[in-house]
Amino acid sequence: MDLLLLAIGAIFVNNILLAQYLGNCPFCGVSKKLSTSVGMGLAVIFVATLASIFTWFAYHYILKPYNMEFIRTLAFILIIAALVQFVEIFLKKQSKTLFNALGIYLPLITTNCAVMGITLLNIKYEFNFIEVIVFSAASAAGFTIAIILFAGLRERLIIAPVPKAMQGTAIALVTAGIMSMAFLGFTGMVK
Amino acid sequence: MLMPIVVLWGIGFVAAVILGVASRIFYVEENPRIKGVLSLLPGANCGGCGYAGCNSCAEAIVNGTSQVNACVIGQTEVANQIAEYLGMAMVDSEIAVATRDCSGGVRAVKKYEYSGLDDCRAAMLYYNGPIKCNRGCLGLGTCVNACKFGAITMGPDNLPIFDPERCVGCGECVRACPKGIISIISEKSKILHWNQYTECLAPCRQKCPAQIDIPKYIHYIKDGKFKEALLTIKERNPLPLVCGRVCPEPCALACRRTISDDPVAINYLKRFAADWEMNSGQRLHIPVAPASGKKVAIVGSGPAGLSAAYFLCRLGHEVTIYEKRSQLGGMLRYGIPEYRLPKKILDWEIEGILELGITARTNVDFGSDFTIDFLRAEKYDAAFMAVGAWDEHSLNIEGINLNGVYSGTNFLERFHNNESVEIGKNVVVIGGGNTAIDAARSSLRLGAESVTIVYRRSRDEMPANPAEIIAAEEEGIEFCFLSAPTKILNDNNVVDSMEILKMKLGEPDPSGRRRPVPIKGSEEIIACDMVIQAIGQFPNLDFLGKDKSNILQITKWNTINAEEDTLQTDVPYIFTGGDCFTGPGLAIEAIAAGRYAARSIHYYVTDGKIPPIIDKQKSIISESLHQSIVGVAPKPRVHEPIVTLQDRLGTFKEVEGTIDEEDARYEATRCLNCGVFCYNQDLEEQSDAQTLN
Amino acid sequence: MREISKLVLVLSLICGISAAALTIVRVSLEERIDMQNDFYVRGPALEQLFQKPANDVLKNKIAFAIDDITYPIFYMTDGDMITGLAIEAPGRGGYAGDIIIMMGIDTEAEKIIGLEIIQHSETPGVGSKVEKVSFRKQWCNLGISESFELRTHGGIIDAISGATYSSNAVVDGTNRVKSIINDHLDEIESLIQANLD
Amino acid sequence: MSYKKVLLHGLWQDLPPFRLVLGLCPALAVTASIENGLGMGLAATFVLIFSNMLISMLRNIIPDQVRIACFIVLIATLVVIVEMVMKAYFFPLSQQLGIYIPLIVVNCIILGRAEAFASRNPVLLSMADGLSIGIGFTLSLSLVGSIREILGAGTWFGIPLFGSNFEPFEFMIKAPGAFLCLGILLGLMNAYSRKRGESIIQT
Repeated sequence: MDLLLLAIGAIFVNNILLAQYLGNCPFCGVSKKLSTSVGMGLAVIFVATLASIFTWFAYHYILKPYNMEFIRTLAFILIIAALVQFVEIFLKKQSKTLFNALGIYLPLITTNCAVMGITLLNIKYEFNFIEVIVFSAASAAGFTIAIILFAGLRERLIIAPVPKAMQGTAIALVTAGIMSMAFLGFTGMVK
Repeated sequence: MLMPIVVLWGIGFVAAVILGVASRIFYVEENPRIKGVLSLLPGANCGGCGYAGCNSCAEAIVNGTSQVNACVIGQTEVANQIAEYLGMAMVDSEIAVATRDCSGGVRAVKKYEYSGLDDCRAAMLYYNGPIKCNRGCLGLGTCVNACKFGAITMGPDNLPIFDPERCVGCGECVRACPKGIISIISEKSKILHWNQYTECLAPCRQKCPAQIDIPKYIHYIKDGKFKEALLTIKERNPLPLVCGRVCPEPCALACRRTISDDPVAINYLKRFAADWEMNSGQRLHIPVAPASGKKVAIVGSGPAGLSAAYFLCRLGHEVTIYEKRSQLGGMLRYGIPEYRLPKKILDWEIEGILELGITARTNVDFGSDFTIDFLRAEKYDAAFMAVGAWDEHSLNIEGINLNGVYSGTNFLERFHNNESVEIGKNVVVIGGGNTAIDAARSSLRLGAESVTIVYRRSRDEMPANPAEIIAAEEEGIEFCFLSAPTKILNDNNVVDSMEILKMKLGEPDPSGRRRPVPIKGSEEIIACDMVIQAIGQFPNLDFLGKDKSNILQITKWNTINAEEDTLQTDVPYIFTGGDCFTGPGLAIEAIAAGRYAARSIHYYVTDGKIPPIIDKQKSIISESLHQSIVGVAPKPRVHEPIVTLQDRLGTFKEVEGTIDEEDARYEATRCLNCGVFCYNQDLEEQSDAQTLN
Repeated sequence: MREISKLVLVLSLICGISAAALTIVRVSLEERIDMQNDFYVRGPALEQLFQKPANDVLKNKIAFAIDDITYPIFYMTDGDMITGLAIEAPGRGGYAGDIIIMMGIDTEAEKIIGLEIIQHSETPGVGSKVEKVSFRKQWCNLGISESFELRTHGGIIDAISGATYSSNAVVDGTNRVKSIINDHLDEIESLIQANLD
Repeated sequence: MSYKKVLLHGLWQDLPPFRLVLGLCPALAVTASIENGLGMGLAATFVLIFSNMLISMLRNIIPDQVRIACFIVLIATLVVIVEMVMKAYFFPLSQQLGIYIPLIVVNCIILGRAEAFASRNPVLLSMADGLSIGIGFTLSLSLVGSIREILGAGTWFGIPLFGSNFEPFEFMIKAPGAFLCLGILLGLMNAYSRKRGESIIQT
């Protein structure tokens, strides 16, 4: 039950994109097409969960016992970068289908603050191992839901008669603002 | 204290080892060009370009689905580097510009009684797609809004107008247009493109061997935009001055106006546009792609050779023409008499082609002066054989080797070389093609008292241009139809008279013409002192025998053997086309072959393989053949100025003239601006109104 | 192979050098960061509890470790007499991690002076209400021997409606402080005396 | 490429996060007040200048395959230094910026400039580029921060501006306000550029 609440909280109430402002670069860049955004979202779920597990172990079994919390940023990003690159190389060789579905989005994820942000939040909230998996997967799912919804909006948005100056990213940001307002409605759903 | 250093060093070490080993084990072969572009991209993988990371973006750029300036971080600097990199790898480095390839006229918009959101895509969605014509502009101007560079404006006729100066070829308009009538085309891809069944092509455009966009240039002429009109022609035909004079206009046969009216005088219009340039005293700038570093040799400088040279040069390759005779032009110069195509004009046209940066070497005979080995030693990447069809078939009759018997091409060539030709009083020309008529009309101009053309079928079967036949008749040339020569009689080894046998027409032969059947005992004698036989030509490929390094195969029709789809011969780097591949044909067919060969050669020297043309249009698209045209009133066709009979004879002055600007613009309004399904009926009312004014 | 070894060498070298640089910075700034942390995080709480400028109290600090947890303890003295203690403890079981509380104790009157929240990550507007005075003042003037329980568990503390987890965490923190005072007051006093000398 | 051009391009032509649509996360997350925006901007500027410097210095040593990893490590090192310095000297600010300081590591601007500029230009020029982009970023963040703080809290640098009767639109300091504010600013900038006839690519 607690885990369910944790998941719902992470997906809706504290949506990583719309409430925590993490992962906004791909949010604007990759959301132009619905198909790309689905791929990106799924790739983020995969990598965020994997990265959270690795960084959690690194933090609790290496950094914390030896009192080296101050290098956690450095260690985490290195782990994420290496992990992502490894998965990419691996997928490219082993499964062309999977690579085309997820793999091509992997490079985007190295510098995606959503993934790094989730690993840092895991530490901040002092989750245990199970909670880490649930929280990171749910947060990434929140990212996925938001980006897919947004891509759907943007596909319709091209047809809309938008003033010239507002076309493109400008109207996308305003739309994101309205979406984020909608997500504000979830506040208080989970305490 | 040391712990953090050790730990981080350890993580770095492990990560590097895993990655290093993994990249070895899971190594995947990749397109080196993608890798090259990737190394130029910033690699931040920010996704700002809309692609999933720099790798996908690089792939898209290399595959041409994205522009070099796709990267939002890199900006111009990186875009330039990528362009430079790809330019060296010889991918299209020109700026591609948007064009509209179908107007659809006002008709398309009338189909929709629609008052919804002012957007083409919304209109399409509302009606579940286009109503009848699957093309055609809706004219709501979504592309204008889509353009971020202000390069598109809505014209007065509710069609988008593209400003090539401002267009960067980003493709936003292409994505915005729901009917797919906007395309991003670079000069190169224009040259490399061939008609496809899937396109919206006016019948004339389907029929023209060179696939000139006829409605487009006529439309330009109508608007007084002669420069644009001529550039449209020159996208497909480097010899508009020549074709404007000698082309028999196959396109006019397909003109939809012929259903109830005379065809549009397409060739007059082409000639008008071409002469406009020549008379303006200034040559139009023809864009040439950046140098590719590839060398191509062209053997023969007839229409096929010149056309291939022109298009290859425009594609960025270094071209050298080798010509056996002393001047360039091939059959155009030596086979077409002055009164049809003045040499001054041909010179001006050829000069313009050479000025693009083509080297020409004359008086070099392939086979004796240079060989295939020589071409290879000179490091040519490919060669194009366009040696034409210069040998005349000879009748197998008695007396054919007498003095005073000439072959048509030989006759025409001789007096261009200023060799003395002793012209007879009574000249008989055997044959019904253009060469025969040219020989006959030339003889008349040289002072022959009577000229008779002997042809074994009737006038309707004559392959010569109808206009030529009419002109010949006007000039007083006699025709002796349904007659075959049986022997040439002599007096002291000099031609004295000729015996002919009368024929009647039998069953049609495979070419569709009715077969002549001799009538027994109908022999007649006609007096003559000179005989010119012009019964058909074939390529002279003797030089192949002289060249010991030759490995080219010859077909049973005595033409060079080659793949029809690529024009590639048995020697992969040698291509052929024109008369020496197809047998004698029209100049415009040779010009088309030159461009076709240029396409194949371009792909061969850059990519190594020649992609097939998908859905290549070979015959007329059946939907474009209409039974009737509704709402089109007949409208008289212009006539070109013709030199009077008295002024013609005795001189080689050009017979036909060029129509003036007023006539040209009037004639252009006769064009129905057809698509596959549609034609512009409404144009009639407008032009009638104009005429009334 | 050469390529891979170069790759390994460069990456691990850069990592090592980075770590070295960081360690140096860390060592030279460590003390200042701790001071800043005390000043900004605990300072305001201490000012509230003892009604004295934070700088006067911050230096009176000892650390008391028990059961693997280190409790920072601040004290006030009047001459040699210890007049007040402020004990910081983590309250386990918050909605989003621990809630760090600090409880002030008047050692003479054996009473609670006040309760401050040092740090929490609770949901803004819900769990964050633990910071409200109305919630915290329920501890004021309670004796240290009393046991703190939420009313729902038969105690005297009113939970914040909708934020049972957060309220529970605070209760947990205060109970830790209570048990330290009850069981280890002597040890703490001797530590303070040692510090004073 | 002249110094003047490099120094100026980050201020309008490539102004992040508007022209270079990068680094949106900090631009949205920490701009609830001008103080935070300024702090974040300065921290990013510091990292930018020095990461450009280091990467430009090492650009010929780093092998291609681990390029990104090496750049990230260098950037991360600088970020952690900034984080510690902030904690030691600007503690309240570091508390407010929270996890967004470590997230400078994954700010696309920094890696983007490292790759696009520093990895192919000499040291001093790269530092100039970092300075230019950094100042541009700081100014943008301060502007967004000012607007959101003034409208959303009625204060500027914490100083009340409108008196006690002012009811701030709290919406502005929440997430939707951040998106809206950034979107509208970008629109205005585009409108101005269009009016001046600049050839811009609106992304």
